[in-house]
Amino acid sequence: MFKLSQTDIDINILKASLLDAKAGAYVSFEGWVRDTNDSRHVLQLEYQAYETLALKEGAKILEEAQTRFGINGAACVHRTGSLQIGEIAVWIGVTCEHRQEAFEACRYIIDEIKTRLPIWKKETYTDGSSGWVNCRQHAHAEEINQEVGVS
Amino acid sequence: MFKLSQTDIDINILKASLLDAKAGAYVSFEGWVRDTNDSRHVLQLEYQAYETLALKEGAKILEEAQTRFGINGAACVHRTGSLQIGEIAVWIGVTCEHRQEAFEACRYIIDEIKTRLPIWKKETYTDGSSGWVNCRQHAHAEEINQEVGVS
Amino acid sequence: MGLSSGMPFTAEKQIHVDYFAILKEQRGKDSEVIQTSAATAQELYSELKERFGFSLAQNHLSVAVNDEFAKWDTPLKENDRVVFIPPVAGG
Amino acid sequence: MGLSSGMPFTAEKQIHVDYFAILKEQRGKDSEVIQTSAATAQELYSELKERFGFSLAQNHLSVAVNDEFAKWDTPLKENDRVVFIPPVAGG
Repeated sequence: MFKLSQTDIDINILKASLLDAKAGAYVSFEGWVRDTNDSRHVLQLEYQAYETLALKEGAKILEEAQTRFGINGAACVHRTGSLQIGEIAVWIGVTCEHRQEAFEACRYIIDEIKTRLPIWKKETYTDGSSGWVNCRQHAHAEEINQEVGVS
Repeated sequence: MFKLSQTDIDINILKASLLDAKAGAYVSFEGWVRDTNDSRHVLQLEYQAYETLALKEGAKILEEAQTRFGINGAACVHRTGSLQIGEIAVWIGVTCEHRQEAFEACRYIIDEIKTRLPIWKKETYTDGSSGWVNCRQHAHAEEINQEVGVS
Repeated sequence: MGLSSGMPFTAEKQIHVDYFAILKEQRGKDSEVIQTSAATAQELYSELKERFGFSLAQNHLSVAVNDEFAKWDTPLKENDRVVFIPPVAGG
Repeated sequence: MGLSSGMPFTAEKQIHVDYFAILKEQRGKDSEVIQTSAATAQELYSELKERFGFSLAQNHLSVAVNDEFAKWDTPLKENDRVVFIPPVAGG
């Protein structure tokens, strides 16, 4: 079960959906909004998602984890909209008979979420500036290229 | 913070103790009581701890994780007494700036807990039999050795 | 017969484009319908980058056509929905 | 002076032993005080295994003396607290 949520993630409900008397291990990951990123002081952030594709891709990542690691269950919710410091940006829960596969699957899911899910993060800093994470340095690299005449 | 608990583990309170605006990743492990172990149907189980040493050893494991992986925080609670299917036998929570170290530290802690903590598990099966896990096969191996005359 | 069956001389077509993140900011809107003769997603991005001054080079983007990840040389059809995907930052 | 300062000819001493798990079951109690001349933890386990019919071989156990993991050849002193640790099964 992969979901996007505009509001606070309620972990107890999500976790209840994974309860399973055959599962001996439950591994969970949460991404928390930190007050600092790359030494800049973060005030708040905003996630924007390409929802239709994000839902498809998220479900696909969970299926891949299921197939690769033979886990019992997996679920993931990613927040969208405006988030404050300390809020949960993403929650993942994995159940399995044994712990090794549960750890590996949970890690696989967050790694893939981070590289494949069409979701973007805009950070607003305490100095009033803001920017889309990962978009700036690329844009900047290109500006530099243009300045030195690289096409 | 390492604890033993005779009663249900309240995760929300434990997790609250780890909240940290500098932490971007929270990884958690729970060991759940399964209805089956080694193809035998489990009815319930009992954990017995050598408390003084278990508390020392548990705290030591958490300190080791802190030193090795540079995590922000770690906590663990292990149940003692009688547990039913689906109950949480052990809970571990780890926070860190980044996720890789959080996963590795969490896995380190549960691996060490399983091999070093002086805690024993007695399973009672649906057929009415029961036994201390890991003690039987050793005892049995020795009986066999005695039968064939190995000292 | 080829000419009468919907293959005009100009391959001018209507494409729905959705914008996200920095592209949305740079375009100042989140979607629009573009009349274009671009044959592929790649050609369409070149055209729009030029027209709207997008900062990101194509090699930093992915593209989705009709809500599936697609190759840049995917031929575009009338009424396709195209989304250019800036470097993601989920999690 | 050596003789009068608490070093008897027989090294008979009093040791507190706590039992857990299968040892507790096989002994039928969770602790007791043992009078023994065993010089080390290893000698004490041999003695008790023989006396109470413990099933576990010493090489499957660990031992703690005064609530710290200890080596089997640790010399035992009067009033030491010894715990033999069967294979653990936490988590």
